[in-house]
Amino acid sequence: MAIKIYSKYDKVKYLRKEALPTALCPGCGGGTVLNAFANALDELGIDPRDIVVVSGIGCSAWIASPYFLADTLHTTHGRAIAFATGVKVGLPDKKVVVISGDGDLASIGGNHLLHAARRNIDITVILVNNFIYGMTGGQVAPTTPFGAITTTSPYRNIEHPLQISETIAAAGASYVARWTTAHVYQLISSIKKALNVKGFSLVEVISQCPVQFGRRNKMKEPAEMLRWFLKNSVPLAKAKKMPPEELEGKFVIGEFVTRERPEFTEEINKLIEEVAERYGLGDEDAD
Amino acid sequence: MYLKSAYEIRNKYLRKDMLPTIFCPGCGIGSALQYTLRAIDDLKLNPDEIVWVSGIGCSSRVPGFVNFDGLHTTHGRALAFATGIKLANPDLKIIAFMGDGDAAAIGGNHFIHAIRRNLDVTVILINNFTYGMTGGQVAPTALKGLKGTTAPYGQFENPFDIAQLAVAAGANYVARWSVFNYLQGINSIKKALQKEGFSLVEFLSPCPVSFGRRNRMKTAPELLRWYQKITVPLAKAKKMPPEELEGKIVIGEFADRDRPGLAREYEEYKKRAKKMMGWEG
Amino acid sequence: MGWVMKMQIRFAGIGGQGVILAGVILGEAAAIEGLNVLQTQDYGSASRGGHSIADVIISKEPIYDFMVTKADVLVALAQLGYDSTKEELKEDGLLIVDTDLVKPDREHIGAPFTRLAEESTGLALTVNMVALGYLIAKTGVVRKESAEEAIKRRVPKGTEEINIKAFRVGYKEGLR
Amino acid sequence: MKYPFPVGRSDFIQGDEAIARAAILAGCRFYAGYPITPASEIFEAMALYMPLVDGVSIQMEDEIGSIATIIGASWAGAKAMTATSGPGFSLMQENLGYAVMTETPIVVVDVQRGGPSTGQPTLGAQGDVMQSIWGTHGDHSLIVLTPATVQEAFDMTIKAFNLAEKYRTPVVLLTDAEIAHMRERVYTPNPEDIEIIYRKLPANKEEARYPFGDIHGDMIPPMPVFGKGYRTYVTGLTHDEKGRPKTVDAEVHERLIRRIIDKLEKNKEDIVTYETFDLEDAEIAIISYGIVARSAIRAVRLLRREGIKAGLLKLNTIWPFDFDMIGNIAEQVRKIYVPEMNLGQLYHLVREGADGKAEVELIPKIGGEIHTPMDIIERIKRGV
Amino acid sequence: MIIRGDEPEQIRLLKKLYRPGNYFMQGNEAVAYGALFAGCRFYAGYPITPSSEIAETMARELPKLRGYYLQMEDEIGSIAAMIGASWTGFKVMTATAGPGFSLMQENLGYAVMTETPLVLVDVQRSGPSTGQATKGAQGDFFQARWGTHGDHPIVAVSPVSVEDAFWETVRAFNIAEKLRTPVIVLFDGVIAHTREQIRIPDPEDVEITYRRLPENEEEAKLPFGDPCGDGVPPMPLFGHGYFTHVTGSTHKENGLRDVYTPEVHDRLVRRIHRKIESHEEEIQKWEEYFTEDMDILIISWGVSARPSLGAVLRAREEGIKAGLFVPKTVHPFPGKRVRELLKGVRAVLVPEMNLGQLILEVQRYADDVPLRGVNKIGGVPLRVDEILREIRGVA
Amino acid sequence: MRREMLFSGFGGQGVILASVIVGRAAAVYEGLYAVQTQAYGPESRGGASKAEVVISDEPIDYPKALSPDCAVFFSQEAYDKYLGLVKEGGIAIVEKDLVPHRRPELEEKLRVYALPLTEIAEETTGLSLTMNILTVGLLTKLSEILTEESIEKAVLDAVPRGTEQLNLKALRKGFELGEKARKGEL
Repeated sequence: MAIKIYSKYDKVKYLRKEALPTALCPGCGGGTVLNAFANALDELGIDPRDIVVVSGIGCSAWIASPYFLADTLHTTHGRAIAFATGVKVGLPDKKVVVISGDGDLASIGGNHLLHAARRNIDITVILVNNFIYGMTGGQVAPTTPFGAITTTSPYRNIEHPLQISETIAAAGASYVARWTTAHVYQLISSIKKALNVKGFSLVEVISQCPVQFGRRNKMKEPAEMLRWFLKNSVPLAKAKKMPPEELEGKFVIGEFVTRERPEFTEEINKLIEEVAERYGLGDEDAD
Repeated sequence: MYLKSAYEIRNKYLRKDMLPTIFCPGCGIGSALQYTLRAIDDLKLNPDEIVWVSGIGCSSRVPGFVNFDGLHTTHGRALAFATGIKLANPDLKIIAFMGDGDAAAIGGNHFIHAIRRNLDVTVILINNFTYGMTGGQVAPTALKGLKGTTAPYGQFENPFDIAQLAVAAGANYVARWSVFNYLQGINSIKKALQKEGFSLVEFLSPCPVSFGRRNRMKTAPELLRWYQKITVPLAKAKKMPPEELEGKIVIGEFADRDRPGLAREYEEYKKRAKKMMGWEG
Repeated sequence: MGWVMKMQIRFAGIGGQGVILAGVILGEAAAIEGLNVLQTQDYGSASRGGHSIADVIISKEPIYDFMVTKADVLVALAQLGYDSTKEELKEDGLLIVDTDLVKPDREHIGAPFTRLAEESTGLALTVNMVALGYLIAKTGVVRKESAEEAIKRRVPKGTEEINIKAFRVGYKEGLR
Repeated sequence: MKYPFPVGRSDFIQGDEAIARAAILAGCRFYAGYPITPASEIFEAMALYMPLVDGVSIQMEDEIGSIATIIGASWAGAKAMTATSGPGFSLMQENLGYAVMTETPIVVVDVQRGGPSTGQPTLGAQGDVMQSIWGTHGDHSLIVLTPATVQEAFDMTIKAFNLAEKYRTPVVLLTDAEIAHMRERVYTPNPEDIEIIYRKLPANKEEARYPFGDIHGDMIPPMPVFGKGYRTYVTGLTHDEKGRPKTVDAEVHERLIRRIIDKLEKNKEDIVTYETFDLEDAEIAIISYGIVARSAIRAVRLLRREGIKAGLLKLNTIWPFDFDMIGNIAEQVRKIYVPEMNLGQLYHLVREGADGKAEVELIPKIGGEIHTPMDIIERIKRGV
Repeated sequence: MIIRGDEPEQIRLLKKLYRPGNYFMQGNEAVAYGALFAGCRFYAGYPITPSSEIAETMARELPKLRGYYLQMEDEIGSIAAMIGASWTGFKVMTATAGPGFSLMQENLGYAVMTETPLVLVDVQRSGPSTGQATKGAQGDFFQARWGTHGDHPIVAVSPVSVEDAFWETVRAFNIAEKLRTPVIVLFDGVIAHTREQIRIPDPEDVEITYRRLPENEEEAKLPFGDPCGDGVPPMPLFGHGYFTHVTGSTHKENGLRDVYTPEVHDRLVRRIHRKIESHEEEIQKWEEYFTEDMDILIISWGVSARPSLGAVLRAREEGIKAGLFVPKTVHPFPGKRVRELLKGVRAVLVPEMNLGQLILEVQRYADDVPLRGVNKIGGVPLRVDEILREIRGVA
Repeated sequence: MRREMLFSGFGGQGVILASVIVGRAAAVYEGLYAVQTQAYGPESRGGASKAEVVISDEPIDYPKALSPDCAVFFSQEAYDKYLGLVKEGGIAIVEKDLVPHRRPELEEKLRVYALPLTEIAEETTGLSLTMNILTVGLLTKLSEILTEESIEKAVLDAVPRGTEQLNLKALRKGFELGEKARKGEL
């Protein structure tokens, strides 16, 4: 099948017109993510009525909130996945999607991310990793590359970035992939897979923030950042053969896991059926 | 290794006025504690330079019983408190004594971020699959099907493998044993204590009262037999197909590497700052 | 010992003796009889080995206190339990002890409950039922039948018989 | 000692920046934080300055971690601070209580913004007043300071550290987005002219055995910091004088909590500060604090011009609260007005203090704009 | 999920599982059963003493009623998950104690701001901090009112006995649903662990309220407006195709954020306050004893109310004209009634298990009447004789 | 003496920096009291932008401008929104090219100076960005509160390293224009 990219105007039907224009800065990778998400939905033919989008706090939380025309829950900082857990249990037949940033989901919200992966609850998380807290003015994030300059690591970052995809794969997710905004086709295809996987799925998108990150790290233009992504991306298969020191500063891209594991809402509903049977609560005739 | 009597260790390192401990008969925390104290003793570490930190739960009461500086904090936050102590006084060695609920449920986030930063701390983690102190609720480490007061029909969630999580997040040293592997346990703690950066020694530890009783293993020996059944040494596990490993717990040393610790990195950072601002050459 | 309006009963022992369950069963029995009843407990942080106290207030009138203010009856199953709560027993109150395990410094009655439990059921754990039987026989605070019904409701499934057996041993001892 | 900012002269800086500089001059050498509008500039300044003065500035994974970290640092002997805003302040409440219970000197800056919840991140408010006093669970007491100008933000930050160290207690500096982002002239004294207080340390091993005992009779135990060989044990559980957990002993609990509360209550004279403006002969009193007090001063001036005898009490400390002083004012005046950027918070405390002796009226305003002097004047004139 | 239309099946299950009649149970269990009868079918929690029995009971019973029990990774996750579930139509609850309550404060504010119905049970224990975990207290009175940041109203109810715990929990759900607001059950460790008799009613005799749902697209477009004129907007649930946007940031009537316009914030936050204030009469509940002719008024709440009643009865026997006022709704405080009662009273005593919190609330309405606190902390409940002694002292 | 100034335009024009320079000159180099505040919000992301400075010789109570003595308008939106606030007889500086629709009835009571500021800046320094600094110079001369020296010092404190001369050039052009304007030669 030929891959076809729709223009963003075509996808405006998926957006809340009264909320536009978005508050994203020019050159932000968030637009690419929104577009990729809309394309993925469109290709899968999913009705927006069957989706609930949940987000936290930060620029990337604004990618879908309030712009995406579906039920959208814009929550507190770091807690989107916990809110989404409640939504998914309540609406097991809907697709629950969390779109938010690296600071939101992996710093303050890291624990919820880990535990949702452990539970393998059927939520799709699109984690937009731009290495920075964009909205509050460019502070260091747990994903900021070693050595990068930010407003709270003005002399360079001394902490090592959290490898989100690797960690979440270890925590038990069903599907994990990482791409950059320079890999749009792969990104769309991964979001589609993620939406179809039964279980916890994570698509980590390395995305450019020229204003808060690029500017302080000699990449003022979005294009410079995209070139940086492309130059340093290493496919997973190749990365496996590389020694760790060579991988320092690289972005390993690809699909980390695709596997079937028991899913949380199915398991909890199975349990309820078992209990009903045990106590003879099934139906009136059983009385 | 010359093994001192338990009495000698106890006499040397415990606060007499805090005894007896709160631990139930058959509990494994005492063993893990003894291994830790033995490791300290063997290494001839100076107790005045060690701070014990803990959160909330049965195992978190340990810093109260040992005669060291100790900070018994809020639930899940021990490693964040430890970050403050270590960076404010890098000469101190920090031991965090934690339970699985404390470290991996409520404290999961501080756990992975402390590892990411490579905070200089040795975590002794007591994994007993349950919240012992609050009466036996299921913990995120509880294997599928195990029972707890909040999973009266058997756990339906998937469990965490804390040691693997620590490896993935980048810890310098990670090992897991059951409290019955005492030599390996002591050796691992000794290695961990000598490591710069983050080190973790996880112990599978029996809780007959809150956990065992609800899972048809009322006594410590029954739990011991169960541990023997479900644990697989790393070397052997590597040769086993995944389906055979289902429901098993791998024990052994999982990581042993030497990335620089946070305290040292911060010292470098200060130097760099002064250089950048022209304060120092 | 006669009681008209209100009786405050305290069980005191150490964790693991089933002290609280004894209190709960006595409370349940009183409830079955339609009496006003209130049951509370206090225990140390250790699940095993710390002090463990169960209070039961039974009254024909409404109960306003959430605690035993002065006990009419104290059932002590361990020295630690006795020592930590003996002050709360009324001067003319009734002290019941496990005579093997508690050495009280005042007038008391009792029997070697733990030993009786082991001998009759093979399980020292049923000491709480033996003591409960003894208490009910001595005070008549609730009827034997109500207590047995309460035991059936409260003990783990499959252990009803063994617990009732222990209860009857204590009850018989109390009638002596 | 060299400072990374000008000292001994005036500068024109934002409230956030002033707080950071003052903290460093007060001896703060440990900062842990998490970015949040409108407090981030404090963090950014700390990140810039701290490594230069051999201090630590670290970004934690969340606000819970941030306050936990500074408590740890304080027990390792450092003067420590964090800064946040509403949502982060809510997250810190549990460990703020821990600091109260363990008598750990720390300074927490809450830069208030429009709430509840995420609300209006960039706009000022005074919505966290009662939260700063009552936000953590259980009976407790701490100190809350409320600056009204950037200079006061500077001065009160130093004071906050001094009070924290002197009384071994957490101190909340309760400011707001308006002051945080406002630039004003700030005079930074020469460091040798600044009075700096350090916590009392144990004089000897014997004293160190009672980290929570009133051994000097002033209700403030010396603090045996870690690493000195004292083998101190610190717990948030109810503990006795030696620090041993006593979780079922009612008397120990009562003794501990009463002392923690009394050490502040009984030293109110030292802790509580306020300023009055034309209050001596006033018939109408305005009681105000923080940024709104500035509108209130102007209102008083304008009212006086019109012959209305108004006066102002500007509170610099809102907890502990001097109920008696409010009572005295209530006896003197006809009516008390409380303008606040909320729907009535400090107002409740004023009413408790006034005890029915004078009518108390709230002048609320929310939405992110501070009261104009006219907002206050109109309301008062309506009553005259 | 129990929403309108699902009642017959739920009543059938309740009837099958719980026979009406007298039971002997703990306060915590009573709260759990109250929730189940009120229609709660989603619980997300984290273990903490002395509230854990509520979680345990819910874990055991909810699956039988086709409801969901989730144990989350922490208290923050618990309240977040239940807000998410509430937006899918569940009646939701969590229970915790002081430290967990402190952690939930941020998202409690979120629930206020997004007008999400939920019930939060705080089983108060001795604090601050970890304090005395197994001991009861009443130290969170003001935290319940002011614990989250920003201007917000709050509703809190406080039961005085085990039986009351059942009914106050039901009432908490009804208020939460009716007014689209979080409601706190300010419970305590003493009653939580006390066993008493309680009458479990026939489920059909328990009156329960459901949140108002939008009747048409127009109403659904104003999830934070006031289309019905009573300040309580109908709640357009997720999954119904309304494309609702929910945010904790300041938002317009249609739910879209506007965090810069002062008027939008003013309108929103004032309506949230007004919807509580204008329904105060329905929310208010209190009990009075001997208030027709009294010299001395005792005002007490929760666990301290019952020994207070015992003391008042004893005082009356001694000829002291004492009366008792017990607010069951503690926030918003029934100040109007208290102000009336205070007229002509010589002295007021406020017994509570803290160092004086309710007394500050009473102070706002007490002009010139001397107030005295009867305070006790450390986990041991106030006793009849202790309160009686204080009454004699002012008689 | 209390003087209030308003600076308004849109993000990227350096509105806030201009206000900081004026405040700084007053507070640090003139020994006066000064408060500078700004509107945050979407306005810092390319939307409308507003800043205020209050200067006084005594401590400043109310920190916001009630009715500005001087105001600067760099955009039509700002002009429409805030012109009405300016005090009678006050000074209004208008970027002529960016404010095409003027309201003579409101301007009547004010001293209005409308100039193609951006264009002049570009001609002077080659950089339209220096328009804000040029305006500060103009305002300094017109408002007569601050001296040239203090403003120059404040500009040097505030602008990025390496751009000092460029900005001083713009500033001095502003002084020059202001001088002319005062003399009525504009």
